[in-house]
Amino acid sequence: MPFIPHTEQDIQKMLDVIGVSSINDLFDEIPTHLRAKPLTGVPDGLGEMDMMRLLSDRAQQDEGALCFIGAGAYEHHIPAAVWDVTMRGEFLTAYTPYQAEASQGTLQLIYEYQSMICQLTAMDVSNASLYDGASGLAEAVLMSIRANRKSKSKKVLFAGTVHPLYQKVVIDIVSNQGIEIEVMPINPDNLSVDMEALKAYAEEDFAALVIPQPNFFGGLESVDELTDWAQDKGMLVIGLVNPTALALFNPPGDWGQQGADIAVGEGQPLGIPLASGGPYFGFIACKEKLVRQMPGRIIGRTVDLEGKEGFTLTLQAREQHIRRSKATSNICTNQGLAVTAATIYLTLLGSEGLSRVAKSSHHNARQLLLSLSDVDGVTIRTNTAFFHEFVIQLENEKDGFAEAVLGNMAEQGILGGFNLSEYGADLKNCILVCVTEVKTENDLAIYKSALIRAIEEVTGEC
Amino acid sequence: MPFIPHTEQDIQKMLDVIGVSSINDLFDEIPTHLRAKPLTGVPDGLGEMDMMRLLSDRAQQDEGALCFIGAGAYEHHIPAAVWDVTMRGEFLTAYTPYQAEASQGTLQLIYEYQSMICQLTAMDVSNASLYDGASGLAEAVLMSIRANRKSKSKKVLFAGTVHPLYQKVVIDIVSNQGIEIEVMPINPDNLSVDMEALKAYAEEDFAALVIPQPNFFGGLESVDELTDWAQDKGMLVIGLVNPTALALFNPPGDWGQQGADIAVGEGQPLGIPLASGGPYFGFIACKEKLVRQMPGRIIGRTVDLEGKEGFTLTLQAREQHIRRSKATSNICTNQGLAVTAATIYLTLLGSEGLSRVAKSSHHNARQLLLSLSDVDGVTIRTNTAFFHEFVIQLENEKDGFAEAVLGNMAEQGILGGFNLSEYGADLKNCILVCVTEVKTENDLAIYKSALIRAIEEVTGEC
Amino acid sequence: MLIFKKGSQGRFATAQAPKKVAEVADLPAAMLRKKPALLPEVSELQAVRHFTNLSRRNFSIDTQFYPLGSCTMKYNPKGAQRAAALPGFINRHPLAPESHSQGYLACVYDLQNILKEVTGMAGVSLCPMAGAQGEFAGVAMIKAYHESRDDHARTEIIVPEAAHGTNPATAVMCGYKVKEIPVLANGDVDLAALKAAVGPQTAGIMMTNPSTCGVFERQIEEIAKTVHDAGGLLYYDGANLNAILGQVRPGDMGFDVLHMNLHKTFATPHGGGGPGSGPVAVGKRLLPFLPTPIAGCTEGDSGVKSYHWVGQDKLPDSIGRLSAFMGNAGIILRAYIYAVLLGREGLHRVGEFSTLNANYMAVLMKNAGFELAYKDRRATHEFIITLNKQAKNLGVNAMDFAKRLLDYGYHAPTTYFPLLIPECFLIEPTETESIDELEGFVEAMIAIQKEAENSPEIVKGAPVTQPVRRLDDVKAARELDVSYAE
Amino acid sequence: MLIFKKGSQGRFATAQAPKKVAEVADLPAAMLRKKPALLPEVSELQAVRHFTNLSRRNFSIDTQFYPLGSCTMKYNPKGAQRAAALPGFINRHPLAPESHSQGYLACVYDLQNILKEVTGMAGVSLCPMAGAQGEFAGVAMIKAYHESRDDHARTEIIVPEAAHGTNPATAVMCGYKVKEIPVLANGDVDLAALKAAVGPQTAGIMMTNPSTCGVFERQIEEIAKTVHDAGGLLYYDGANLNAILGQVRPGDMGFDVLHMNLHKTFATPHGGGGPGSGPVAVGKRLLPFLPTPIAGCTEGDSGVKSYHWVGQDKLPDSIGRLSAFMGNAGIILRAYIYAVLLGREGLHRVGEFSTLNANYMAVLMKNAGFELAYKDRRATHEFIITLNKQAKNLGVNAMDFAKRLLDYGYHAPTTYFPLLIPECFLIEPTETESIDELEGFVEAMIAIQKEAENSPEIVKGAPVTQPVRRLDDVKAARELDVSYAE
Ligand SMILES: Cc1ncc(COP(=O)(O)O)c(C=O)c1O
Ligand SMILES: Cc1ncc(COP(=O)(O)O)c(C=O)c1O
Repeated sequence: MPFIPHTEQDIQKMLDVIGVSSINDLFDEIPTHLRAKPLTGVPDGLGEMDMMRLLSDRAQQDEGALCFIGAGAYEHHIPAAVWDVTMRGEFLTAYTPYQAEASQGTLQLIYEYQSMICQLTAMDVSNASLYDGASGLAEAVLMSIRANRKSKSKKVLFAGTVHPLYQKVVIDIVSNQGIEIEVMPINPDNLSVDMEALKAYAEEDFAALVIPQPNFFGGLESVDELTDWAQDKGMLVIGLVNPTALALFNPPGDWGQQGADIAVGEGQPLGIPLASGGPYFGFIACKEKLVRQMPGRIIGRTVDLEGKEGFTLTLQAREQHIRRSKATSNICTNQGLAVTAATIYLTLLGSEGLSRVAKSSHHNARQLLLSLSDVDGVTIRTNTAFFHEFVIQLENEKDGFAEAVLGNMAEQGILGGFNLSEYGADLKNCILVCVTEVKTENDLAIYKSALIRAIEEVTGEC
Repeated sequence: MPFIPHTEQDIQKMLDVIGVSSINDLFDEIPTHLRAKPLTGVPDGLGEMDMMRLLSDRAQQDEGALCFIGAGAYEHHIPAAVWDVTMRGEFLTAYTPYQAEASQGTLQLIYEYQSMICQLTAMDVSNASLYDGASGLAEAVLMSIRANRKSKSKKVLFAGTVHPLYQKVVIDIVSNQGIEIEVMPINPDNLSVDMEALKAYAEEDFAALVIPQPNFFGGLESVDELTDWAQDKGMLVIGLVNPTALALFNPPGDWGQQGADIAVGEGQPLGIPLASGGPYFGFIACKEKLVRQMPGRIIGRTVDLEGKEGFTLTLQAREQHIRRSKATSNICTNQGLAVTAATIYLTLLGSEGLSRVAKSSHHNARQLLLSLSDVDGVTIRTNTAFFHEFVIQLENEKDGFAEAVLGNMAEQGILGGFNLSEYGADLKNCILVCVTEVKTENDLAIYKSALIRAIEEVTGEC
Repeated sequence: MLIFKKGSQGRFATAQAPKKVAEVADLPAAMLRKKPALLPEVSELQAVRHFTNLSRRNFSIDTQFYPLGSCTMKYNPKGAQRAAALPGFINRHPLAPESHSQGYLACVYDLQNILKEVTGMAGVSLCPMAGAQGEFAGVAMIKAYHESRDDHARTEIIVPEAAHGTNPATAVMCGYKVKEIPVLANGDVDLAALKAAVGPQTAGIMMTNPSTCGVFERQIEEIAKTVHDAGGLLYYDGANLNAILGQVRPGDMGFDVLHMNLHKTFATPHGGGGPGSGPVAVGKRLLPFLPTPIAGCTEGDSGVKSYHWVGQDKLPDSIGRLSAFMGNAGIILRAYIYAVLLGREGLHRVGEFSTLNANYMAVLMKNAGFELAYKDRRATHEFIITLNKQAKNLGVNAMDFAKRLLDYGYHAPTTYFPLLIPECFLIEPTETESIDELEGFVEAMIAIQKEAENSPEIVKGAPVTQPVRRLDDVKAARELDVSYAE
Repeated sequence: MLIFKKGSQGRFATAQAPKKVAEVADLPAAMLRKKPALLPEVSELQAVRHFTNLSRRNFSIDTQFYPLGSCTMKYNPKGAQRAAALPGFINRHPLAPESHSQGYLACVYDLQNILKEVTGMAGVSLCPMAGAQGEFAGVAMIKAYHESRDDHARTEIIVPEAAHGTNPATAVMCGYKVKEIPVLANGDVDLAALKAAVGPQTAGIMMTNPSTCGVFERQIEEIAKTVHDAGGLLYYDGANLNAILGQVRPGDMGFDVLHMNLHKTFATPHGGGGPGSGPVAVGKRLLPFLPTPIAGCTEGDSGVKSYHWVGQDKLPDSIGRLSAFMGNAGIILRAYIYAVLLGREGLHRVGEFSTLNANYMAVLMKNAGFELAYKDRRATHEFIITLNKQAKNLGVNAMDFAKRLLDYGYHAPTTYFPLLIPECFLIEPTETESIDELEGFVEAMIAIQKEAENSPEIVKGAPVTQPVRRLDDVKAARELDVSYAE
């Protein structure tokens, strides 16, 4: 019996001790008519070798394309040591560190992780992780509503340049509690927050403002101005940030006069593979005064009864297992292993290393942007400072042109970017293109020629 | 400085303490004219990312073929757990277990390995490994010369069906000590030891006889008869065996009346990847009475000063670090990590599991053999019981025909087997084909059609 | 020692970052970070050594028996890990076109079907990223269902008092009030109390069966009828699904919606606190509300299957999206692979042998004089003992026993949960543990009992073999230190 | 506990073997095994837990400072491991045709060239599978060289008394007699003794420089001249190459042949006792004798490189083949990757920083009152202290210090080698260790010294923190138990 160590003798001995004659008898409290039939819908088990063959065949189908899609998930070089160490059985197969003395490894690691997140964001307190960036933003929104004692509003204001999928996740989650999200317009000229439009919200009460940096289009927002504006109006400020970019750009804790109140984001760029979208992890950090509104686990440093340094779950009175219906969130299991990887990633790179990754990503993205500027039929829409993503627009105005071009490129083995056509009238046939440090000059040249060929071929077909 | 942790301050502090002004000063005992110039022949260093790109490109060039070559290296399913555990830093980055108390993991594991090898071979004592099967056979030959007190001969008799590369390695190693190898003829009718030819050696004195099981051609030898014959003549018997086959066939310890004296072989089939030929490991085991002639490390079980079970290097008085020029061998570093993998492999499979691997390999090989029997232009040369390799002969008598056919198959993505043409007049255009449990029915069908196509195309070209 | 203290500013020993510093002069200086983040600055060796040694300060399944009740700490096959890490899976961008996602989609689709079959439900979505998010999705669907019927009066979710904390917390996250109902001394729900509690305000009930008391809720059909009759729906917390895999199905018991913890029942590793995955399965009524995306499949004329995503465009009443992309994709893969390895027979055996192991341990414990919380009940895949007498008579409580077990090389069971049993251990051995481990654990408990009787200070002073002795939790909360600063 | 005791015959819990038992009725029954081998019968969990826990009973570079002299226990970059395990490398059959081996061959070819450059030699073969086999290949080439000149009188290899045991053992394996010559009190070879020893019977000398005494042999040129004048050749044992990487090259010192330990100087992991790799490099005279196969390269018209094997057919005087295939191919790959990561500058730094670390430690030790074996000499990448006084005056010997170091979390240096220094430690920190580790080690030594003075029984009773206390080696040898039997 694969994975089940019982021999016939073991089973017999156990049944004898229990005093039943068959395993089936152990289910005698279940009404007989409820007992399940054989699960005919489930296929026969496979040995490991046959399983590997099946899965290898499947994995191979998805392999090999050169990917220029970003849009919230970014391909970076992951040092070999990251997962070599992360996958050690003691990290991989431990539970949440409930028994602190037997979990000091995980606990200290999370404390170190929290410290690194605080350093990156210039905040005081980080939790041990949330599920991902998008659901993390929902938690930040809920947190801001609980935390903002000055405001009675159940509304939160969003820059329109927040990732549209994040907007959707937040709405789908928080609307169950009657919380509303108001989305500000985008300035089509620079694909950033329309600063002129701020006035329109002068009279309204919001619990918080969400500012993305960089924004969904890769561009940098005027975070200082926005932060000051919002805090002046009594809102909390939630900075939605890319952790790699934090090595290069001002961190949320330094935005405006007082700094943002909460920083949240997707941790995937820190050593987590693309892997179809998960497991990633959401990081969240805040100013000290908000700590009691923080969702999820927090690890604290303390001492043992001999005065020796040790680490333990703390402020558990915020959590579901203690507070039940009064908890700050229902989150229990979080993304521990991804956090382990990210902590090792940050340690291996250090501050200078991470900043090189950021710079190199920006540099490569800019090279591609520059090289595409002379391509017929392509307009570069990005015209502000940006990180490692930018927007191009295909000038052909046919519906679905961008989709067809991307499809053509995919057939050439290039995933050419994220199609923005759905995300606003002004974004028809726009493509969000991402380049990181992993791309070579040759990769960029391939992109360009694939794009040119695709535009020609698709134009020809139409 | 990659991998070097020194900061400028560290360096300065260290130089100050040492009392020199530069690192260069530390080399002041080296005559200046001997100091090396910059190593211009070595390229600039690469970051890990660039290195991975270079190596991935290279690895990809060698990837993807369906391999039916065996000839001493065999593709088997390697359970994921084998290398997951083997690659743990504590196994991977430990040295030879000189400090026993801080190396109990490796030591106990090797003790368990030795036990498993003894079980598989039906012998009393195993060492901790030799480099590989071929050099292991050379050690077995040297050992037999030392051990055979009855014989004064410096000659060892080899079945002609011993792997030709093994024969070469043995000769190249042992001839430095003036030891001679005499090779018996092969019976061309059944590609086994020519039992008639034994008589020719009746009068000669040999220290030992080497019997392969299965032999180089995949066939089974009459090991009982050969063992009795040799031991009657005062020779020691060295069984050269495939460890997977040991789960299925009589082990050397049970050959003939008294059993072989030494068992030796290539351990690669036990969970070690093909990996261009290494690292593999040689296993060697013997009867108790020969233990003091055993080369290499041996681990013994003992107790500590509190009576607790523990493991340690033992019988070190055979080894170079104690006995220097009087040692049984010069071997020092062996193949510890491969042994670790093999031990875990054998544990995961167990006796029944290993026997299934053997049976399934044989079964698959036989299916291919049967299916090729109706291919035009192909004669099946194997006509005795065999394990998982067999010999086919291409009937076209042109020089280099087999090579051309194999080349054609390789272009089709099939490595069709090992060309035997060089290894005896009778083997012209013969191919040694290997099939193990990893091949599916579909793989076998692909082989057959690739072979048919290759024969057609090559015949057409000639 | 903290990694920060091993660091040394100015050290730059990494081979992992780009070798060259790229030019970024085009970026406005005002936006650039002024003070670098104080990350550790160490060499690869220092990093590897630090974190390798940290890992050695953990208990884990790969190193210890870990009978943590409600958590299903079973073995996580290494093959699942290996296959899920194949380059085609690991490098696939979540927004890659379907043309470049057929392999992954096929796995998602197949797992959806396996989970439907296993639970006896009509539809599955794999989106939720852990059990709690699965609960959220489930209760949000219940809410969407009532609202779709314009039934706005239902403001309350009923939860038995033994329920896991995530249940009430989830109800609140969905905008519901929580009504707790008592559990009887025999472990079953107080049916009378339930009957009194239901009404037009009842949106539904959240429960698990077997319950967190480690017994099978025998009145499940009557409970279902009661709640359904009141117009409410039944939510099944699938944390305990391991107990009944192949034995009885939530769908057949009358549940309308449930989540599963793939990181429990489907053997994906817990990673020291996640990631998990909490797929939801629903009956027909709730099908339109499933969270998206879901994998769909069409079979071409030639029988070739082609897979696609079903998003909110095709499922307009969906409660929507729970993550930026598609949940914990890699965990979903691992669970699928586990199901492939076990197959029909194997999944069936899970329920059998997890139950056999728990019952055997329960009887051994009872025979050794420990008090079972539900002596007259059959154990399921887990069972509860109470150390109330030891706490009262010897001054050695469940916490002390738990800590002392660490010294014996066993992870402690879940302690002080469920809350209604004083000084309790919730013990779940799982099916992958051998009889030797079970007996070893019971022997350790017996030894500790002796120590508690003869030299209680040993037990109260435990652990002594771990990297630290007992920690000062009060100090941790009062003098909050949650981030290192130089 | 032994894995065999965890096993239980009749258990068959593997998912790793083929599910079906294949038919083998065609095989003659008489040839089939009757009694199955008694292998452990355990589940995957039991296997993983057992071996994971065994691993935790090891010291290793990834977990501890491991200053084992002569062994160069430096950090093994994980990237090398990762790249060497790429499917294209791991699945390549050793006998695959050259058309399917270009990637691997390119790596082999490049490494040959790098090693040539680093050593200053004319040719390289990567065949030998460890240092000792490299020595064998080297001395066999010396022998082949003399024989090729019909110089059959040369029957002796000279070895300084401080030499590693493999040197004399190797000479004997090549059919030579060994003549040991003394080493002076300053660590240099006794030149007069050497001059007296050489003659027409001298095949060559085997030595390393820096020597195993941790000092640079200053008379190397005169030694070379002496041996060469006598018609002998110079063999360089490259175990200590780390010290001089980029600083001085064996070829420039006058050596004719050498081996390298890639598992030392080129950072391939030691694996608890191998696998290693011991390439040989030779000067012009010995080129025809290199062991095969070697990688060759031809450049096509278009500049495209194509690689091929050079076997004995093309190198007829080769001493031949040392392994069935091509040595420890995977180790060769790892070493190549290490060289790629370090590059010219990096390799140069190896010699620098390994020497800096050793000298720093040596001075710290000396300042702390420990006795350096060669006080007036510069340390190389390693150095020797002698604990002779401690042994005499306090009854605490080098073995005791070594065992006590384990309790302090440091692996002991090499003890009692070289044999000519009594009660010695040969200490090699390597370049990848930080100043903190070096200082920590010295502090531990100082602490142990205090213990030795004040409570010597603590040191003599060490270790106490390891899985076992000191082991009974005598019993191990006398009551030989090297294989488990039921
Ligand atoms: C009964 C029960 N319900 C729900 C959960 C929550 O699951 P998760 O931790 O995956 O969010 C748990 C896990 O601890 C549980 O035991
Ligand atoms: C000086 C010296 N020479 C030779 C060797 C032998 O090398 P290997 O163990 O790789 O055979 C060693 C390794 O211990 C050594 O230190």
